[in-house]
Amino acid sequence: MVNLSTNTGGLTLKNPVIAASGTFGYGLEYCQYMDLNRLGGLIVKGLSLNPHLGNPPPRIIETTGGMLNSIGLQNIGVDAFIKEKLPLLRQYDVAIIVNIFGQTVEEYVKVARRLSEVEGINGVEINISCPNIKAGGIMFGKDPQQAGFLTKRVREATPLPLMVKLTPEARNISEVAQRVEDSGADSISLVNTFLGMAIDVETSKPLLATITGGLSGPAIKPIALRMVWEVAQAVSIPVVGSGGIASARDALEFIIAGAQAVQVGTANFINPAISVEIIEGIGKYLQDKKLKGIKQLVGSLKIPAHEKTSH
Amino acid sequence: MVNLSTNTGGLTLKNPVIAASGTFGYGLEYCQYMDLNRLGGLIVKGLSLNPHLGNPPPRIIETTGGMLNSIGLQNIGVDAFIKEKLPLLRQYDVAIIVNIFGQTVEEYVKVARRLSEVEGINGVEINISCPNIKAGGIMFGKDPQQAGFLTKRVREATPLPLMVKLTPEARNISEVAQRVEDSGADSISLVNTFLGMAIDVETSKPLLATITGGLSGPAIKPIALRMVWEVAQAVSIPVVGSGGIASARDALEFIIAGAQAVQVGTANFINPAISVEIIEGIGKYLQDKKLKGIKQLVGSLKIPAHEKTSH
Amino acid sequence: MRNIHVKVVSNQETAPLCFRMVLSGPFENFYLQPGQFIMLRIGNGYDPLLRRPFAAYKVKTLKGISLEIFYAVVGHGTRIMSRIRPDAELELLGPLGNGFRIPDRTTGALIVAGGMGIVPLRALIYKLLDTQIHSIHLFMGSKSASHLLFHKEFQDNEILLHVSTEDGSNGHHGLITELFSHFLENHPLKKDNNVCFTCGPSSMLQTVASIASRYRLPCQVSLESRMACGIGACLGCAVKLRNHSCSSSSPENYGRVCIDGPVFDAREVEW
Amino acid sequence: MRNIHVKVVSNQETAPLCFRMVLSGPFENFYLQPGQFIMLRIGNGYDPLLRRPFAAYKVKTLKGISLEIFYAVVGHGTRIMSRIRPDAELELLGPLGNGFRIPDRTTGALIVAGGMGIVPLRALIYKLLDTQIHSIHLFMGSKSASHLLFHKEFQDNEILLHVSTEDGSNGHHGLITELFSHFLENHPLKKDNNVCFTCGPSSMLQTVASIASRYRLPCQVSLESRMACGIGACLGCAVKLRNHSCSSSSPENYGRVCIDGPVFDAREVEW
Ligand SMILES: Cc1cc2nc3c(=O)[nH]c(=O)nc-3n(C[C@H](O)[C@H](O)[C@H](O)COP(=O)(O)OP(=O)(O)OC[C@H]3O[C@@H](n4cnc5c(N)ncnc54)[C@H](O)[C@@H]3O)c2cc1C
Ligand SMILES: Cc1cc2nc3c(=O)[nH]c(=O)nc-3n(C[C@H](O)[C@H](O)[C@H](O)COP(=O)(O)OP(=O)(O)OC[C@H]3O[C@@H](n4cnc5c(N)ncnc54)[C@H](O)[C@@H]3O)c2cc1C
Ligand SMILES: Cc1cc2nc3c(=O)[nH]c(=O)nc-3n(C[C@H](O)[C@H](O)[C@H](O)COP(=O)(O)O)c2cc1C
Ligand SMILES: Cc1cc2nc3c(=O)[nH]c(=O)nc-3n(C[C@H](O)[C@H](O)[C@H](O)COP(=O)(O)O)c2cc1C
Ligand code: FES
Ligand code: FES
Repeated sequence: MVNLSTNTGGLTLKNPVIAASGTFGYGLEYCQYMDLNRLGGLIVKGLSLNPHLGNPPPRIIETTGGMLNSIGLQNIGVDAFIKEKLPLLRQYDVAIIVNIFGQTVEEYVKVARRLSEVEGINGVEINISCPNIKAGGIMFGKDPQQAGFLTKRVREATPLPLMVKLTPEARNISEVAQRVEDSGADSISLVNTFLGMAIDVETSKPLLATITGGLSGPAIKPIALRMVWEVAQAVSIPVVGSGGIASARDALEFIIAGAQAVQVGTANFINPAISVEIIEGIGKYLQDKKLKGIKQLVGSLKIPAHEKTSH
Repeated sequence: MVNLSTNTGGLTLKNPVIAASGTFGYGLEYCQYMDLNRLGGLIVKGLSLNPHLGNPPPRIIETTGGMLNSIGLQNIGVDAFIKEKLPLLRQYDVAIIVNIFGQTVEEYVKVARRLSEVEGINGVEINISCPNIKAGGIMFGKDPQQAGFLTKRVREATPLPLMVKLTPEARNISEVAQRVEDSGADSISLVNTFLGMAIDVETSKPLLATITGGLSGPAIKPIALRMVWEVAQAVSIPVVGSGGIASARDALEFIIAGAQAVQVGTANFINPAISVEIIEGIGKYLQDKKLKGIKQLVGSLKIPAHEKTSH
Repeated sequence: MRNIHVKVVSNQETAPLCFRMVLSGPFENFYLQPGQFIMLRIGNGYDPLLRRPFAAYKVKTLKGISLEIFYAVVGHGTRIMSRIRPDAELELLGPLGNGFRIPDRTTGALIVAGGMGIVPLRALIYKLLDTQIHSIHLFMGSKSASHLLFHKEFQDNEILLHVSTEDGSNGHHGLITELFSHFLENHPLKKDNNVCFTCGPSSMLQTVASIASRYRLPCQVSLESRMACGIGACLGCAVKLRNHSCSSSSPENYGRVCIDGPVFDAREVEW
Repeated sequence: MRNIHVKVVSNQETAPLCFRMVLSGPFENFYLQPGQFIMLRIGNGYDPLLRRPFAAYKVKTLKGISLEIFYAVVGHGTRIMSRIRPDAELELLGPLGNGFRIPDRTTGALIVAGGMGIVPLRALIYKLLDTQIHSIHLFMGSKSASHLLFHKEFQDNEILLHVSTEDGSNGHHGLITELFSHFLENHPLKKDNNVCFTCGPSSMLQTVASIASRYRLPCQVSLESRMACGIGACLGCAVKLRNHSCSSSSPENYGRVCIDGPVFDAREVEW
């Protein structure tokens, strides 16, 4: 048997496939379509201190190979999550990671602290990369200094394994990653969505009520993969790759580029059981290649000789 | 009859559709498949002072809704172009724009000067955005100051209408655009390709010999459109939009977002006559909407009321 | 609620740009209530990327139980769908959402359908007839006579048909809401036991809802929204609802068309 | 060289993961030389995005002239292609590239085909036979017996067939290049008038080219490369060639497989 387990900084996962925040609801939405126990981990929808209304519709639009969303982090708030969702979710044998955001550093800190007080949460993912809210979110993720400061404060507030989710809109994503590492993060996840837009030419109006939204899905995979490769070289804490992963091959590309684990987002909408198929595909690949485990694969990209010399 | 003509800073085009550099060869490659006279304009493959060998193969790989390329600006050099290609190209009634690049500012200046000495060239596009060469190219496009300096020097070297092509990898594309405007550019084109990569999981090798390459095609359209919208608001010279345009609707989105004209790139590979179909589609749209010309459409995006107040 | 593999039996244009697609698959224990829907994956690649929502209807054929959908070609996804050939294999998620509810003691139904909105309402009509509710007024509007779906089928039935077309090629020349409003004005109803059911373009639904409320007629609207997941996870299909709960400070909140709907009580919706 | 609309007549698996697709369309004045190719747009959407290159062959059917292609399912595009149903409409660009050249006074041909490489060589064989060149040795290698295309067809012909399979299920157990090399060793040829034509995996082509050069046998290789445009515009299909021109300072340059090839003189290629 191949060993699919992996470690993302203080958190051991039974396999490297994690359902991405915002694309998997509170997890429970999917339990009719797949076995949650199969997942390496599951990241719930971004939570804030208080319930969040989200943005006006229309909130999504399909683009070629991808989709734009401007959900705006609608959520029931950290307390309702702990009361209503967590007890049900805890019954599954899966790492539960909570994605958090705030409009201020203080709000992030409070949510992280609140989550640390309860049983059954295996990790926190700090979202400093949502392009769909006006205050907070991506503001912290674009600037290395702010990202570092926020990470540090949340680090002080919680002993839970801390993953920090970066935005591809950062001016220099490797620099942000390094600052986040230095500030005490246990792992780094990337990428969140790219800022995009679409227009209805019949009405000359934007197709999203908020004009712009976040682009996700297979369309962004080549850029996401390149960024993961770069960041994996820039930091020494584990990197969790995401952006357009929709098959075992996609996941393997990220792992070979240096990711210890991957997040599957938009692909859950295309096929609610895709994560399980990806896990099985990775297992089969390791078996075919006669590899003992994921670790042998992480960062195993073979650089052509002519490129090695010129870099 | 609707009037499709438009102006891109010192250059009047009979319609707003321009074939993008590097996707249309030296123009002549397409003359069996379409009537070059129909095009608004045509930008030839990036030219340098001396012939350029380009990168080793494999140079292209398809991704979802897009493609990565690492051609590396292979070209016959400005002199061979003037001698062998221009005389043939000049016989068509189409604006001929020459895309130029160099490894140094001096090289850009020399190529621009050389092109100004001959008849039949209607404009120059400065490529400060190619991700596929190690020196020059994108180096100049990422930094506002360098972009401005280069533009200024080329501006001094040629009286030809000057279009500067920006990279989406710029840390702040609107800032680069403003600097380029201040330095004397007649128009700005964007976007060039995004840096991406792909891995062959069977061999653990990159699928491009240069590891990374430029992502183009419909996949990038939402991001490109958002950038064109932003830049069009930031500058007052004409903006030429590109990135994933493959239909009249796509082109119209860019025009509504603020582009005076558009460039069609990767779509030429999908259908060599796509530009003509786009021109016809734009004409039909204007007719259906009872609009007299392109100008009424440029930048006509209707911003929702709630977004106007909060910006 | 499952993800199942189905096969295209046929896919033909029945009205201009309106197609009927018949699917075969393991539909034995597939119970669809009128108003519920399915999400269909169109093709095997990534274009279109997301599944598309459609009302579906179970039909018995010689070969067993099939699923029938009727769809209009309105954009990129449905255009590609219209080119699918028999024997193609697709993936189908469903049944999804909450359908129409027929309250106990309902004796009559007023049904208002605009364009493709007739599709889920057709299933409702048969259910009403099955439940021995025979006083059914169907108000059916479309662009033109050729776009009137199931028109013949309904004429042969015992339901009372009111037709309008925007171009006047059949029935009332104008909007179906005009006919509906006019009817209510002239035919006082025993309101308590009548229910209004409606599906169609959003502007029509809004008008129907306000007419129904004027006559204190309970009204169920089937809403549409762009969807990504169809199962309540993405929050993409949000619709503004009036907030009845006291726990929240805001006077409104967002419901999910896919799982809280697509059928809503018209009074819940913040138009 | 045109972009034409064609219709799928049939699309069936003839060997494991190898399909034969027949296309109908305006092929009257469509002249394809052996070795030339077409670019086929697979589907109407953007997945796959780019056209795929295939060798094609004109066949006469009851309904007129059709085009026949044989393709192996090797990746995303060909997988989607294998699911296309009859009657689907596709777009086709062609004929493209430079095919095999039969030099004047050729009297014999040594043809080495690896896997799907047989497809363009089959057309060449018929052309050779038409040109009254009857001394044809065909060396045909594949993974296994079930992957040997046109095997029966060639057996019925007057050509001399040499077969190898990697699993030994038919003919020589091993690589076709072994058989080819062994044959040349034992059968001295009148080299001047023999030509070697080869198509298959790149490593095989390289071996064939070096064997041919050892025996001073003129050799034409049909290369493969990923293509975007197929018409010489994108420079994506580059292959390294030896530079014969003196104008350039570099000892090598890049040729375009699509328009400078796909058939090259083996000596031109910088392997
Ligand atoms: C619960 C539900 C049931 C439906 N049942 C049917 C049905 O039985 N028959 C039928 O023809 N259609 C039905 N629809 C609408 C159908 O899903 C859309 O027409 C289809 O998804 C459009 O896909 P497209 O790619 O062709 O359009 P796009 O190119 O995505 O858009 C084209 C146009 O269609 C509109 N549109 C796109 N998606 C939706 C959507 N989900 N809902 C409403 N409008 C949309 C857009 O606003 C745009 O104007 C239903 C929708 C819902 C939500
Ligand atoms: C001139 C020419 C003629 C050809 N004729 C035939 C033919 O008659 N029958 C046939 O089965 N195939 C033929 N091919 C190869 C065929 O084009 C590829 O197998 C096909 O494009 C793969 O598409 P895909 O999306 O399934 O593969 P991808 O998913 O894109 O790739 C899968 C695998 O196929 C390889 N591959 C992809 N594209 C090409 C390519 N253009 N050339 C070579 N290898 C490629 C990749 O390296 C990879 O290993 C020809 C290629 C060329 C250049
Ligand atoms: C509808 C939607 C909602 C999302 N919500 C969140 C969120 O609440 N928090 C977060 O960190 N990321 C959120 N994301 C981003 C995803 O988690 C993921 O990082 C991104 O979509 C890229 O991966 P993908 O291409 O696999 O979807 C959301 C994405 C989508 C499509
Ligand atoms: C194969 C290829 C070669 C290109 N070569 C050049 C070039 O020489 N100079 C340049 O400025 N842009 C070049 N580009 C970028 C295109 O002109 C265009 O800006 C980009 O592809 C985005 O547009 P698209 O999505 O419509 O292709 C090239 C793009 C491709 C795909
Ligand atoms: S479509 Fe995803 S929540 Fe409704
Ligand atoms: S495929 Fe574009 S140049 Fe050959």
